[in-house]
Amino acid sequence: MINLYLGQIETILLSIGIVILCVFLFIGTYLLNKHTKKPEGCEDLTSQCEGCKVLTCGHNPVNKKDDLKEKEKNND
Amino acid sequence: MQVFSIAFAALLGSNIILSRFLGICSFLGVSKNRKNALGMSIALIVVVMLSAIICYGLGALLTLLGMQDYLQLVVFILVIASFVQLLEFFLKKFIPSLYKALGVYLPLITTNCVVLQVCLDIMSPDYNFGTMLVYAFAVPAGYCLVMMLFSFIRTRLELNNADTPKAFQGNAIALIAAGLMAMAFVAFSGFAF
Amino acid sequence: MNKMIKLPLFLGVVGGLCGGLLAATNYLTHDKIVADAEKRANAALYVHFADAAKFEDATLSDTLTAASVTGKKNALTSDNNVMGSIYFCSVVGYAGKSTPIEFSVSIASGNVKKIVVTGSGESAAGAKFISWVGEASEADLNPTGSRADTWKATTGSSISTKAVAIAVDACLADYQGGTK
Amino acid sequence: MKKSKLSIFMNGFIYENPAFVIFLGMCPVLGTTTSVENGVYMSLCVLFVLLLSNTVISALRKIIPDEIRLPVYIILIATLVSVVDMLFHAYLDYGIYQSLGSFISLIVVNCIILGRAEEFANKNTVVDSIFDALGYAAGFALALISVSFFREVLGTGKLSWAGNSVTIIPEDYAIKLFQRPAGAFIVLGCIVALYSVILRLVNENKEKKAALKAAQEKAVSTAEVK
Repeated sequence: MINLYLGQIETILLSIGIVILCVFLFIGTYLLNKHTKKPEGCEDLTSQCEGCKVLTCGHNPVNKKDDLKEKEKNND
Repeated sequence: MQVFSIAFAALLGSNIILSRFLGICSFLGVSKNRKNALGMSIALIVVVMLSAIICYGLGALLTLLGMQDYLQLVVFILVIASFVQLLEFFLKKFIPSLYKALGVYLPLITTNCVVLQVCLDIMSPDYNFGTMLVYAFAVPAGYCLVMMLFSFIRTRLELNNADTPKAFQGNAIALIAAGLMAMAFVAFSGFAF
Repeated sequence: MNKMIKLPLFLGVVGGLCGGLLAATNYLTHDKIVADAEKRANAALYVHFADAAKFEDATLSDTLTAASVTGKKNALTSDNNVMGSIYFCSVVGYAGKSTPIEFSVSIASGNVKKIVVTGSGESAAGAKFISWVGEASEADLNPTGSRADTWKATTGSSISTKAVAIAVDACLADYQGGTK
Repeated sequence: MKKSKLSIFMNGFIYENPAFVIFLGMCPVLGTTTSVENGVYMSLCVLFVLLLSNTVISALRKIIPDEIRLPVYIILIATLVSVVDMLFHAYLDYGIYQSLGSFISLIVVNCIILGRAEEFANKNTVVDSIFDALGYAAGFALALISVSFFREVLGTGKLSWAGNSVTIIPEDYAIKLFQRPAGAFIVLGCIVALYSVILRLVNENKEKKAALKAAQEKAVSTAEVK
C-alpha cells in the first residue's frame, strides 16, 4: 500500500480541498443543467403530479414560480 | 455462486424496499400508476449502476487517503447529485426523446435513499469490482420488481376506493398492502445459496 | 461582472468551512471511536486484565500447541511493558473429543490469576469443577502440591480436572520460561 | 402575515405532521422503530440536524445567491449530518448506534430537512425557523415514538429502556410479526388511519364551534337591530 506520510495538517488541508472540489463540481453541473433549454417537446413535462411536498423535485409548482419570475425579469 | 447469492439476496431476500425500508418516499409517491413506476425504476437502475461505479472508485481513493470515515458521506452526496445533473444535461442536450421519457424522474432521484445506501454499502471491503456491479444492478432491480407489483395493486386499490373505509383511503391502505407484500417476501429470505 | 467572481468566492468559502468543520470533528472524535472499537474487540480480555492498555498477539511455542493451547495474547500497559499473558486452551475433558473444554487462563507475576471457561459440554461432575474453577481465588488456583491432585480433591471430578490442570501447568511453564 | 410562534410549532407538530400528513421522510419511521429507545434516539438525531440546518440556513439566507439556493442547502445539510453522525458514533453507546445503523447518514436525503430549509428557513427569521424546526422535529418524534411503542409492545411484549424492561404482554403471547419489517408497514398504516380520523374530528368540531359562534353573533346583532 502506498503510504502518503500525511501529517495532521496535510490531511485537514487535503480534506478541505476535496470538499471544495466536489462543491465546485456540483455547482458547475447544476448551473450547466439549469441554463440548458429544455428540448422543444417537453416544456410542460409533468408526471400528472399536481406538486406534492417534495420541494426539491423540479416539477414542483414552488419552483415553477421562480421560472415565471425569471420570465418577467427578462422581458420587462 | 457468491455472485448468485448476492443477486438473489438483494433482489428478493433482503429487498431494498420491503425489508430495508429505503426509498419509501418514492415508493408511496410514484407508484400511483404503471407508467410512472416503470419510468422511475428504469431511471433508478441507470443512476444507481453508474453512480455505484463512480463511488466505488472514489471510495477506494478516500480509503487510500485514510479519510473515508468523515468525508465519504459529503463526497458521495455531492458526486451523486452532480452525476444526476450531468445525466439530465446530457439527455437534454443529446437524447431529447429519452429525456421526454425519463426526465420527469431524474430530479426525484437525487433525494432518494436507495442510491446513497448502495454507495455506502459497496464501501465495505468484501465487494470487489465484479460483485459490486452485480449488487448495484440487483438492488434497483429489486426496487423495480416491488414497484411494478405495487403499482398493479395500487391501481386496483384506487379503482374501488369506495370500498375502503374513509380513514384508510389513500396512503394508509397502501401501507397495509405493502405490509402484506413484505410478509410474502419474507418467504424468500430463508434461501441460502 | 462581479457575479462571476462573487459566486466562486462564496462557494470556496462555504466548501472550505464545511471541509474544515468535518476535519475538526473528525480530529475530536477519531481517537475515541478507535479506542471504543478496540475495547469492544477485546471485551473478553478485559475480564482478565481490567487495567491493560492494549493486547497484542504472541507466538505459540510448539510445546504449547502440543499441550492443546490454541492462542496466546500479552497484556500491555500504556508504556508497552508486558503485564501478563492470556492463554486460550481447548482440552478434552470428561465429555470427550466431541465437546472439548475451552477456557482462557491469565497468568501474571508467576502465578495463575484467573480462569474463564468459555465453552464445555461437561456432565454433572465435570460441570461442578467448571463452575468451581471459574470463581476460584488465586490461592486455590496456585496450590502448593500438584495442581491436578489438589483440584481433584476439592471438586471430586478427576478426568476434566486433570486435563485442565495439565494445560494450566504447561502455560505456567511457558510463562516462567519466557519471561525469566 | 405574522404567524405566532406557537402556531408555527403546532403547524409542524400536528397539522402538517411530516410522517402522518405529508408523508415525507418515511424511511427512518419504518426502519428504526423496533424499540422505543431507537425511536427516541432517532428523533433526537433528527432534532439536532433540523435545528442546526434551519438556524444556519435562515442565518445565511441573505448571503446565499438565489440562483444556487438548493445546492448550497444540500452541501450544508450533508456536512451537518456527518458531523452529528460522528458525534453520535463517539458519544452514544454502541448498541443503539448500531441499531440506528445507516439511517443517521440517510437523514441527508430525508425530504423533511431540505423541505423545511427551502419552504421556511430561507424566508423567515432565525427565531421563527427554530420554532419551525422544533415543530417538525416534535411531529417526527411523535410519529417515531408512537410507531415504535406499538411495534415493541406488540412484538416483544416488553418495554425496555437501557437494559431494564417492563413486561406488558407475557412473552409467549407476543406477536413476533411486529418486530419484523411487515409489521412496521401495518402498524404505520393503522396509525396513519387513526391520525386522519382524529384530525377529521378535530376539524369538524372546530367548524361546528365556528358555525355556532357565527350563529350567536348573528343572533346578537339581530337583537341589537330590533
